[in-house]
Amino acid sequence: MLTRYGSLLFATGFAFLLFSLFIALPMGEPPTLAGQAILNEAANSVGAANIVTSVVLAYRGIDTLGELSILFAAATAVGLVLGGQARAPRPSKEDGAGGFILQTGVDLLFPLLLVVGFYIILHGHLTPGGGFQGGVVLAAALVLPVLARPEESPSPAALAWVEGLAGAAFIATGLAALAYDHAFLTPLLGAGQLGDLFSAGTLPLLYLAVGLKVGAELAKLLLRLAEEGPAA
Amino acid sequence: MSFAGILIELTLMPLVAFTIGLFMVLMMRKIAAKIQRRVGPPLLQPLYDIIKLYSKQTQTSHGLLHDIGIVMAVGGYIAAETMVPVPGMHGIADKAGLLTLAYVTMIPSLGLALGVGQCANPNGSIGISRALTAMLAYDVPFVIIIFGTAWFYGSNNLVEVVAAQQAGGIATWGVMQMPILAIAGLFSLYAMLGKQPFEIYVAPAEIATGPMVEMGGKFLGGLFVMQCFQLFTASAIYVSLFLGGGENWPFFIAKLFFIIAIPMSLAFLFPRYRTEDVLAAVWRWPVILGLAGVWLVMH
Amino acid sequence: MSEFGLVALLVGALGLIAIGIAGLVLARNLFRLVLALAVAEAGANLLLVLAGFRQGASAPIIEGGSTLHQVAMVDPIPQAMVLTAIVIGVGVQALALALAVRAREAYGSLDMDQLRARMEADIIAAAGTAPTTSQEAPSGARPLPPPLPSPARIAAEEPSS
Amino acid sequence: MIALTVALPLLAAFLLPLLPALARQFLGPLVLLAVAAFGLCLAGNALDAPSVVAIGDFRPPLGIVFYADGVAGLFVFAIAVVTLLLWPCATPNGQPDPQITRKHSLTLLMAAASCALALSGDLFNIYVFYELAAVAGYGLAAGSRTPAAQVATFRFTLLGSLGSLLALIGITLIYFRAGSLNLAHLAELAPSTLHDPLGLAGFLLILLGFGVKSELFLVNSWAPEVYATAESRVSALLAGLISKLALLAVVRLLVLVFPVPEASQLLLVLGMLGILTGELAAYRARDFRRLLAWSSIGQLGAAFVAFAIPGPAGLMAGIAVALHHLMVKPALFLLAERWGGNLAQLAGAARNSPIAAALFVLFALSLIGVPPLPGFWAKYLLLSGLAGEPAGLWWLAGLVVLTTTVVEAVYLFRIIGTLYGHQQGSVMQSRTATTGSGIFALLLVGTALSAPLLAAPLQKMATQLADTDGYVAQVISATITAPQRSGTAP
Amino acid sequence: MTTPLDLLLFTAAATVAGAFALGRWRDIAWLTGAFYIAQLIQLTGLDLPSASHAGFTLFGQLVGWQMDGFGRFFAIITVGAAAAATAYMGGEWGERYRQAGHSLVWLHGALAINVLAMLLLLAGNDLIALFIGWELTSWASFLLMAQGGERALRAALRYVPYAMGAAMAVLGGIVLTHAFTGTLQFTELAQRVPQLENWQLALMVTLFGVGFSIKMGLLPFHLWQAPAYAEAAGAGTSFLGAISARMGLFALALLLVKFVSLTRLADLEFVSGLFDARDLIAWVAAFTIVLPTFTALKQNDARYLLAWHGIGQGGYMLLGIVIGDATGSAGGLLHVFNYATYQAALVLSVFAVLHRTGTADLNSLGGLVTRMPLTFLVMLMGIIGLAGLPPMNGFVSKWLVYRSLMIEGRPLLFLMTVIGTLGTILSVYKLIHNTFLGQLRLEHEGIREAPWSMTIPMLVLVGIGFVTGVAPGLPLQWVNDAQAALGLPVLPHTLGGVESSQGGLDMLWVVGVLFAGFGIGALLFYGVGNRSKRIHQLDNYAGGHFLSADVRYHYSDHFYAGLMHRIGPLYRGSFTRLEEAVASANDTLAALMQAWYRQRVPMLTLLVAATAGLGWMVLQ
Repeated sequence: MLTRYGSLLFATGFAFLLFSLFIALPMGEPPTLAGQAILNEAANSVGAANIVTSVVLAYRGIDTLGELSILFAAATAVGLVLGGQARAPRPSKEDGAGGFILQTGVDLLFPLLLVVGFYIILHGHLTPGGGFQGGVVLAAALVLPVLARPEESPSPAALAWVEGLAGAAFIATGLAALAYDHAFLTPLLGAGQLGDLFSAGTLPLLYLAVGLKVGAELAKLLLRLAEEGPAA
Repeated sequence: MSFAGILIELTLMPLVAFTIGLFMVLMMRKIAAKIQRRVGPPLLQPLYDIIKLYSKQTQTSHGLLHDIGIVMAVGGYIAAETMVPVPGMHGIADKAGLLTLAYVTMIPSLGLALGVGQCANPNGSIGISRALTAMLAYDVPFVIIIFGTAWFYGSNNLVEVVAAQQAGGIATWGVMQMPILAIAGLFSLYAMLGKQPFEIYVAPAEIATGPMVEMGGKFLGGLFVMQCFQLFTASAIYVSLFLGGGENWPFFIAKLFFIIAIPMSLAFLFPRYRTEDVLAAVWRWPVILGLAGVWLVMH
Repeated sequence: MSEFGLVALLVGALGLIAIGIAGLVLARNLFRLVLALAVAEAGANLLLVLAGFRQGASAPIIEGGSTLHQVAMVDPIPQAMVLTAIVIGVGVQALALALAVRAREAYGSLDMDQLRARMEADIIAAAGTAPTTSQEAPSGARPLPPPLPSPARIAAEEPSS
Repeated sequence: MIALTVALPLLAAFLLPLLPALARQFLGPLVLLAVAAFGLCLAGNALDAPSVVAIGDFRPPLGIVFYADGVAGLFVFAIAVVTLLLWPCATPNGQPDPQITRKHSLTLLMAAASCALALSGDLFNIYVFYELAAVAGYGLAAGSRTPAAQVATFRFTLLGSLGSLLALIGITLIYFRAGSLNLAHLAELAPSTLHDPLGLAGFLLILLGFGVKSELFLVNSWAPEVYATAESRVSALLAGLISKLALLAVVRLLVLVFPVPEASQLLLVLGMLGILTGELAAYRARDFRRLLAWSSIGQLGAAFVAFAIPGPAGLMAGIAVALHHLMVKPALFLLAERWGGNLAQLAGAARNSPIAAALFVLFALSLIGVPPLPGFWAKYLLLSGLAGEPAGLWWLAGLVVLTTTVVEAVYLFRIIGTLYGHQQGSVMQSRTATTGSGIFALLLVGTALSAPLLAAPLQKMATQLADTDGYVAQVISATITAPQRSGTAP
Repeated sequence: MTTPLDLLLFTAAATVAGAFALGRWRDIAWLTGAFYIAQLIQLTGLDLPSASHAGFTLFGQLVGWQMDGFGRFFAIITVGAAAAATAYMGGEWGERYRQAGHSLVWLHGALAINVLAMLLLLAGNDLIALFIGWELTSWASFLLMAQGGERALRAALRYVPYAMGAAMAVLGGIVLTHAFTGTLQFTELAQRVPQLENWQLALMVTLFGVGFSIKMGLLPFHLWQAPAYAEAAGAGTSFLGAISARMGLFALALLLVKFVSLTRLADLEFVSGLFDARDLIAWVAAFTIVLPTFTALKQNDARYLLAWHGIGQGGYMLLGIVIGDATGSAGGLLHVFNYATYQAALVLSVFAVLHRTGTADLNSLGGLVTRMPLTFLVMLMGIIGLAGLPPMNGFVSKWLVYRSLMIEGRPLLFLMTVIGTLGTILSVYKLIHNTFLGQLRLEHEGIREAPWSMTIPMLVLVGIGFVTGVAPGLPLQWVNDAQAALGLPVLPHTLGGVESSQGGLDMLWVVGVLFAGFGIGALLFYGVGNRSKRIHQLDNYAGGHFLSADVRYHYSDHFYAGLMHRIGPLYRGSFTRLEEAVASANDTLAALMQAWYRQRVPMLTLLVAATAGLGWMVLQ
């Protein structure tokens, strides 16, 4: 009892103390030293209309690489924890399969989701969205059919190839800059015309890699968790 | 002093000491007899006793160490008394000093202890255990006194101590200058002599004379000789520390006998102390007096 | 957005954090713990976005191909950071869920206290040591030798001043 | 080259599952060898002058920089070497491990993240790679696949995530206040903006967050559970390597941005309590792995205390303590792999495995700080650093270090007594473990013998690490030398 | 270009290497023995001070070695003790040790390591070098203690917390010294330390003092020593007993006399004008004489008895040095040498008895004088030395200490020393009585004298003890060098002792007269009266007892019953209880800490910590 109220008290106190700290800050007028500088020059030097994308893939590209690695690490770790081989028997077709509505809906949605996913990925440097968001949509596209027809899940090996190669492609793009005497992860191919699909140099390519990787990774994660039927 | 002179003194001193010691034994026995309303032994009885013991037919030895124990006991005291200056002779007093003297007087006890131990008689061992405990008891006030006098006279050298006392007649005697220490010293001397009531280590009825239980013939004779030297040495030390030492022989001898007479006169007044009581008796008043005396001397 | 709205958002973010943390501390069910973590992370992310918010500014996307932007834009860096933080959170939560699944399979429970007790027991069994309960005797060999036969015991006796 | 130390292991980790079996075995070690070589080069170059690379060629306050000074180079080298020595064993119990590729991948990811932690000059980037190391660590810790390990890892994951959350809030606070994430930029801004309760609160939250991995007192109760259940090599990696890198990140922040007494004292007090609790808890441990866990908590506490001492003296002491622990603790965990958990079963083990027992004695003596082993110099630097500070808390810390060393000696020698005792227990055998810890022992002895030669570079490194002005100047000058990105690339 | 000291250290290192490399060779003792003799020769011929080229600079500290007269004095004793122990190990004793399943290689090796470590310690020229030597010595002696069975190992483990406590106190002292003075070099310290403020000095003296005292076995840190030394293997015990603990004395003297200086020490007053640090140390030394000596009195194991006396004798040495005048310091230092000779001999003789009879229990022996006369002789001369009676050397050094206490006017300290000596006499008599005198046990009828490999080293040791007792001028040469190196006044001496108008000491005469007295006694005994007849040991007077003459009855247990009746209640075991209290407090704390790491919800801690920290930051 004491622990319970004490914990609540402390959680509230913690929030309150944080509040008293944050409220002292200029809410709505942050200093934005680095941010403003980026806003000022990103369009020229990177060429992506979506400045967040410039930040994600160019200015803080290595953060994104780390982030991809974390996702990869999480997927690998989940694989390690849950084991390589199927441990629980797959649910049989009868009790696992979705009904007619689900199956038809999935058939309709699957291509749509794929298209939307790739659209979001490829327009990441222009409009809100990007590799992560698109990747999630792709993952959804890959996982939905499994709900409808559990026996027809995508091949894990193929997903592994996609995620590995996509990650490698991201790094390779970064390393390519070294060949041109630039630092690691420097965007290549020029900035292009702001707002064009083919602008912002290698950024769309990077986002494609990110999208594929995220999609494959998430799909793998979800599938792996879904593999678990009611445990014996 | 020349080397030869010292040698001559060293030869003479034991002889003198032995003679005086014999008479001291006689006096002790006389005093005891007087107190007990007896006649007491004749003049040469102590000497006769020794001769008798040496000339006994049966002399049983329990081994070499038994013999060596007697040799060490006698020899130790012979050596010890040469470290106490007597009128006209300093022996090696200025080469050894009070401290050395105090420790040399422990050699005979050790020798005796070894000899008794070799006899393999448990009574003897018990007696030695008690004797050593008694030594632990009476040496504590004794060294306090040694410290006090040595501090007072600024010297560890008995020759100088004696000279300083003789400088101003009776007024500069130790007993006048350090009366409390002198009283403590008398206690200590009393216990050191091992007479009643401090003779628990002999305890004839209980442990059959303790250390002496296996001593017969010349072994016992040797101990008698030792006793003569012991009486002389102990009293001479006291006289040298507190009674002005020896200006000349008559005075010196008188002082020696006087000193031995005191404890002997008191000896029969008290019942025998048990071992732990010896410790209690000697560690209480003599030590307190001694420390008080030292404090007075040093302030 | 009004000053009040900002403060409300701040309170909301911090409230999410507080709820999440309280959940983390109090919940015993593994799945709820993961959920609590997700809630708290949402709060933190909201806080991060707030840190980049500027009064009256637009989203940092240049419209119409113009490199001149008179309109103020919000700070893009926190937005990128939030993106990263969300993905990190997803990864960690997935891993935690996987662990929860396995733990339930092995021990048949999702209750943290029970699982912890089982874990302790397993650790002790694996090491082969005696269980460490609070009533235990002082640990095995201590530097002080146990009472030995006579010599040592007597050695230990001391006259004290 | 600086970025390669991170990029190569990541690349290898991504590709590892796709490669044929033969290549899988060699790719990881090869990459690590390359990283080790890079690390040596970096450390060597940095002794002349630290080098900076702006990732993506963006000028520092905008982009992310990697800053390679001597310490960073040294740690990159150490990461590669230690990871190589602790490379997951393909046949742990004689049978091939089906999960080995995943473990190798995670290990490589962990190495990459560690390198990035050592090099990174950006607060959020540090956070990201800290998380990468953490997630890889969770995965590896659960890798022994026993239920107990999974529960322990779950608890570890939750605690670590909560820590990260706090760190993120802290970063938010700092960014909100200062408007930048670059450490050099923050260092310039700090005196006017961050040296107030708000900035310090940010530091506190980051400290607690990163403290989870660096076994900081208050947030380290995961360590005994995880180390007791994870594979010994993983424990060795976590205790030996990851904890140091998390610590290094905190230290960079402390030195560059928060060189204020409050921050130092926070580190000092927590470190001190860490030493006390760790060493005392280890005193009663009956299980070898938990003993090592508690002992490493104590050692890291000592490192925290050392880094709390302001100025190069403290940094040098901290580096020495950290490096020493880096050499000793993994080796001891390797011995634990050989010997199993129960201390009582070690009785008479010296007869079965004399070399392992001798190695244990060597490491124990170094841990205690017996000259001329390196542990002594580390302890000496730590203590003389503390003694050089004014009396009070600092000397109390010195006292704590001294007294707990006695406790440490008692429990370590108790084990030595058991090892060489006359009873007979049963211990398992494993040759590779002895080889691994033997190499560590050689390193240790080599360090002892070459101590006079190593002292000067170490001093230089500490000076560099302490040199905030130099750091700022170096990073800002990278702005000038780096070609500006304005659409010039082909 | 190697200096003599380099050569010496090299020889010592070569001894270690040789002992381990050729340890399995049967006659290894000859080799190591020869090496020790070589070291001894080098030592006696060493030019003072002799520096070593070995050395290095680390973190701004110059670490180097240089041996002066003070170090050499201890070094000679060290190497000599090692040589005697090695000779003892070389023959039958070592063979038996090996057959019992112990490792003779390790025993030789540990001994050689000890010597090397001690030489490094003694030759240290700065605090780091001193500390290196200190630690090496500690662990080397641990190694030596642990040789020889389970009990030895246990006792050695008990030593660990003490050794480590000592090391850490010293290390703490070193870093503080560095913080205060900025140097660790001996020469500079000697100038700068006395200029420190009182509180700094007090802190330094406390830390170093505690550290060095532990090694030396000063009260109240003495409990480890007796079991650790007594349970070690025989030759090891003799070496440990003879010199090992004196390293603490060496360092303490270095600190108190050379760095702090005794006059400066007297400035550290506790009660203004009445009691200062110097008095405190002197009193600690005095209690170290008395209490362990009386503990020794109660021991029933000969090895423990001697080990406890070893602790007590250390008090004389320290007391003499702290008194600090020419006489006292010479006495304290000389006692180190003297003590080493007779303690080594005594321990070896006890182990000779143990070798033959299989026991050192004082209640299971007796009457061995007829069976092992040479060993008896060794023990007899040894106990005379230990008790501090003429003519052995122990008397001379104690005499010097007593004398200086008299000159300085310290009656209570003087009394303590004498009580210690008296207690020693009682205790050693019990030792020799229960071992060699009294009745021979039936199972010991067939005992033979110890082999020559054991008796010769013992005899040589007591021979040295006797010769240096008769002519103390011989070792006083070295003592004078040591005094000069420490900056103490040098005691002028003659071959026979000390000349002084206030009462000197001439041992040549004293011993001469003593033996003349013995001669007269012998003449009186053997020359006069009938020849005595040897009778069987048990043919004695039962004193009214109903025992028949062949019943064995040896008075050994509870030997000083009367004394114990009086002082027995004073033995309260306070120090043991103190030690146990510390240990169990530590245990309890450790349990608490473990409980901390078994938290149910670690997140709560994190939350509380974060909240508290934030609160602190916000409220600041």
